[in-house]
Amino acid sequence: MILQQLINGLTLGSTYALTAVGYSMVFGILELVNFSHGSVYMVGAFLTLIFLTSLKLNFFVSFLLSIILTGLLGILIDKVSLYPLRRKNAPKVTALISTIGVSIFLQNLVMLVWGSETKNFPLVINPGAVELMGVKVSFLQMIIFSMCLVIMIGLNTMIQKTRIGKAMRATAQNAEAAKLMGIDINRVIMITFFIGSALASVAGTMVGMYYQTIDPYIGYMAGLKAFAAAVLGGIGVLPGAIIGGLLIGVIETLSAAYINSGYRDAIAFAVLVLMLVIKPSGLLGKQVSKKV
Amino acid sequence: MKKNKKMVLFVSLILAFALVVTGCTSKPALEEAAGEIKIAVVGPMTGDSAQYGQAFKKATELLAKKVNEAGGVNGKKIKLEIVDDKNDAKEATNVAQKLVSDQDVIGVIGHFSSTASLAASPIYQRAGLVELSPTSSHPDFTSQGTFMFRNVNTQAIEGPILADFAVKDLQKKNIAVIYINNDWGITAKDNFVSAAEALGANITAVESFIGGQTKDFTPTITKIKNTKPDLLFLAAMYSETGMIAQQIKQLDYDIELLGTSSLNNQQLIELAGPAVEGLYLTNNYFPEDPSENVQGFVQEFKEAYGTEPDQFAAVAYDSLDMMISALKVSGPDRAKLRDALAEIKDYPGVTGKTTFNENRDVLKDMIIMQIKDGKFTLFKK
Amino acid sequence: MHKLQIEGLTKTFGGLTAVNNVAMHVDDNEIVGLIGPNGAGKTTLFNMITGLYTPTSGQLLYQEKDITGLKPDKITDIGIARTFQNIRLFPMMTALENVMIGLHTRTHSTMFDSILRTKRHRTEEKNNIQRAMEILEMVGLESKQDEYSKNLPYGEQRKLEIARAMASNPGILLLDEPAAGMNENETAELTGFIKGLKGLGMTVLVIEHDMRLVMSICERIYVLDYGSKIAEGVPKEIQSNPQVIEAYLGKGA
Amino acid sequence: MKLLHKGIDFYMNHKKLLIMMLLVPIMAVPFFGFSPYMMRMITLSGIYIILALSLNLLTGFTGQVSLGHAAFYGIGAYTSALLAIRFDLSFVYTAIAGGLVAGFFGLLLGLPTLRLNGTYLSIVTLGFCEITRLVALNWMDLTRGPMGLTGIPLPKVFSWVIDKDAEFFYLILILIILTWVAINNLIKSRTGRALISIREDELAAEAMGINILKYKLIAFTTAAFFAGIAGSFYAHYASFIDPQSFTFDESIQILSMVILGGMGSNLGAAFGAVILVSIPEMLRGLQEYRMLMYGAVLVIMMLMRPQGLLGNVKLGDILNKKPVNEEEVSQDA
Repeated sequence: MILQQLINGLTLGSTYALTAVGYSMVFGILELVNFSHGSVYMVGAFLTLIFLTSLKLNFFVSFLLSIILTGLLGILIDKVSLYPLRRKNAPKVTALISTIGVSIFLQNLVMLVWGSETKNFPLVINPGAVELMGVKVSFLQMIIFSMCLVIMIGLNTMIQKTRIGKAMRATAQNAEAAKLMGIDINRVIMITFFIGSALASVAGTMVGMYYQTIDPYIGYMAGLKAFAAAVLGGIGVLPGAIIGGLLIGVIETLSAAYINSGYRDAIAFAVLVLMLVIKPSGLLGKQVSKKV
Repeated sequence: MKKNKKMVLFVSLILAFALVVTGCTSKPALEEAAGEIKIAVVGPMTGDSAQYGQAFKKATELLAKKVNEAGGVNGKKIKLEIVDDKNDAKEATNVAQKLVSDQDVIGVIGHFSSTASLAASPIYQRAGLVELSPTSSHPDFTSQGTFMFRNVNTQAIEGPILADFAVKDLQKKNIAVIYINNDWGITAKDNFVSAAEALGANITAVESFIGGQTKDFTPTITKIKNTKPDLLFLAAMYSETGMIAQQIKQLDYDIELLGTSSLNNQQLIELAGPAVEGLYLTNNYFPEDPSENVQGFVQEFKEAYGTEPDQFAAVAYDSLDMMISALKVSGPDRAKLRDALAEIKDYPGVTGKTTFNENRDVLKDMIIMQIKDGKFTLFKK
Repeated sequence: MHKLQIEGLTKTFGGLTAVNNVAMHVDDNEIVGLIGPNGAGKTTLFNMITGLYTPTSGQLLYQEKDITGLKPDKITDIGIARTFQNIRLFPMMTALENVMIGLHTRTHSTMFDSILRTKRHRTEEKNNIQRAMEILEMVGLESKQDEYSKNLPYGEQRKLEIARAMASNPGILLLDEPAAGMNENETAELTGFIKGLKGLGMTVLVIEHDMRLVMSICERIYVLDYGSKIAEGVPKEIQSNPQVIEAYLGKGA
Repeated sequence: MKLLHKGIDFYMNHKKLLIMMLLVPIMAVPFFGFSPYMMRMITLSGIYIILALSLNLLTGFTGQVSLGHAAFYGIGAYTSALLAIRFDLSFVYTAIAGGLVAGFFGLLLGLPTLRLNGTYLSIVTLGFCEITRLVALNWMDLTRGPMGLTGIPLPKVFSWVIDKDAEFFYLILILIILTWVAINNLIKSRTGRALISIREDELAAEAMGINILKYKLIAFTTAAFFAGIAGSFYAHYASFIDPQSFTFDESIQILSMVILGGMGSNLGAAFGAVILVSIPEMLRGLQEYRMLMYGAVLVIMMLMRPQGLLGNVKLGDILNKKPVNEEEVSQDA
């Protein structure tokens, strides 16, 4: 059973990781705890579903449309609720509350438009499974897992190698200096939000497909867990988000399997707290030395 | 100075906003003179249980419209006040306080969950206002006071019926249980488990999950699979049941499922399709029931909203209808309404014949249904 | 006996040695300068003396007591106070409150005293305000007591930071580039002010780039380059030391 | 204009007297003939004023952003509910016990904070909040889990049983005044200055001889203590508590009150509490559109006054005596 549970845990973990990567990236650039990310993830899943079922579009077309629209939604959220605060140099907690407002708004908007009941998410990719040593691994699980890796490697390459990636890193390190060096900060932030939100749509769609159900509240816990995963791995460090996500998924699954299913989230959070106490900047995060 | 202006603007905006909103909500009070009877319908209109509150709303608005078009109750129109409690105990108590303060409110249909109903009950009881919950099945609810009624079988009734069916009819000896960790789920599980054990069944595993939070059931299912049961009893709402069934299928696990009347919703089949094929459940409302009142209700509901009414809509419809028939006897008086309601006998509702016993509980006949070929079908009367 | 004695002090960051085996001392009521090109390790040395960095090796003695590795707040308590190269005042606190923070280690009322407004709290608070005002007067900021420190002009912020450090009644005062960003008049005023501190019996260790200021106030000077001490002596000696000149002007000058 | 200047000077000079005078109409609230519903909303606002004041000490003054304040509120509520149900203790004792137990957990949560900053601290407090709720949900023997604790007795102050709206009002008013005076006294003292200096510049504060760990622990413990007392009052007042009342959302709600009111302003925190309790109630008529509006209002409020209603504003500043430059109002929390 332990092997099967590990596979369960790794799959759950990769759904967290998928969400956490986008989260971590936005944080890395803006140092902003974006509580609307969970809701954006939910909207992404809904958009794919709506294109797929109501407009009867092809899955890949729906998926692509959802990615683009969700990305644009990310930009819109930034323009409406965060940009004005940045301009006024407002304290960061203000932005945090603002994103919470956006999150509540989006959740209820989706509920009003599409209803609050849980919806079926059709299985478009044939869910075959292989059996290895008595353990079932479905292809969907493998797709989700490899998707995580591909996105992580892709993003990392982009951030390390491309021009916009370099601009992102410069902005992350010192926005003022980056501005002086002629980097268009607002463009960088816009692209960051676009990519982060587009990734949320990818995550939402994949997770929706895996569980075959979505509802307007899936973003709440997913957002919290992604936040936890990103922080555990060292926020802003993309491979960290993957490791953090997988770790939380496995811990949660094993606690449900061997300790108590009621305490699964509590144990996951307890491990998170403990790890942060031992390593305050997350698993892969760099210890920032005091600047004097 | 510019800043001051902004501050003034801000404060006045809030004030204006407050005025508009309070203005909106207090308007109905002005129309009171027209001779209306105000009944409040309370449930989760927002939040993760909003679909149930929306079912309450749709069904009761449908009935109120019908009654008013037919001339109302003793010449007085029914005026519904739909109120949101987010299915939250604290909000529920706020709502209750608000409703008891409004002397025009004669009766309350609600709340949805036992938690909310229980939290609000002391306030209704103190004020002497009827709280008729269509769905709160926690055994303690009606013992909170003489103004608490329910229109649903308690789990003390449903649990043994289910256990009896599982052990005697299905001949299952090894049963696993998954329950939602709320007051309803716990009582449902407890009643089922003790009745099943008394009948000699072996409970192989009892696992809980947190509603609205747990989305991944694979560890629980894998764990249960290992205990080798031949039946899985689910004390859950239909949405989570759908998810559980899907994940069971995904793990390539084959097990028979049994659930409570909370699963009686077309949505379950839309949600999980083949994964819930063969699932057994108890029920007291069956949209395909050929009887006149059921078909009438289903037709009206379909015409108004385009969907088939579910269990929650049906039971809310019955609850309001019972309150209205009591109002015909009592007139718009809170205390008299209570007495008239308690007198109701053999009321022919869409959810079956209903009588309040001395504890203001109901005992409704239960049937067993099974999902077959993507449809709810009668299995055993 | 030296007031502050440093022996073999070394600090490495990763593979980089920021301060390398430095020995120096400061005597009572002395003004000592610490100079060197940018990146020579002067501020790192200050950070080790004040406990912000733990030395990789070496020893720090204050009045013959070993203070190596103590926490910054402990070290301030013992009697070493400092200012920062890039002013670190408390921006949303008034000038008076900033100075009163400096008095923290010299006062003792507890949170219960504050909540219950005990006699200890009231007398101490009264004395505190009086003492803080005296210190503000010393630096000529008494009229700015209620200004948020972030609203003060640059020069006054520098002064306020010195006042805050002085408030802790330090046995030795560490000033990190106090004249940075000041114009000539302000620098001259500052020079006079630091000289005045000696008259009050204070001991000062100062990092400064303004040579005129250093040469006119310091009795002895230490020179660091690439983390190592390359010279020490009275101003005259330092001015003519070829190694120092080379460090500042580069080889071949 | 001149008159206004004079008015403000008058206010500054007679602040205490004026506040006392303001207390008179507040004391008379139960005689205004408000409906029981209004009285309930007023009393609930009172509970949130205490919660916001206590979180303001931690977040507004000490600069430690906590997403877990509801946990202390819940711990206080459960502690006193259990003591009252099982041992029938007077409110005086259950409230103090609730405060102390919550304070103890505040101390525990405060311990890791020396090493953690910003986001990392926030996620630890968030985790703490979730763990507390899940323990309350699962520890059936102690808390009855999701069934909640019912039949919590009315508060007794020694032999006087509080059961009328007016009495509840005066009880919460007394608690607010005690909290306010205590926190205000604490802020305007050696300890309070140390706390604020940590918010302003932790490193400089340490260099000025402030023991960071000690003062952060003071802030965490004190904030938790008062939140526990608020929870204690809530338990007796509502007579029913369940884990659902102390979720992460509740923490966010309290934090929003502090931010909306303006961090580091006690009056602001109180305003924030009243506004955010009232808005969802005023919006109740909107039914399913209610939370949609609430989300929008939250965003609009932040955009219009990022520094909060009374944040960084001293009344004397209002008449551009000392203009506060908006561009400069940046202090990272």
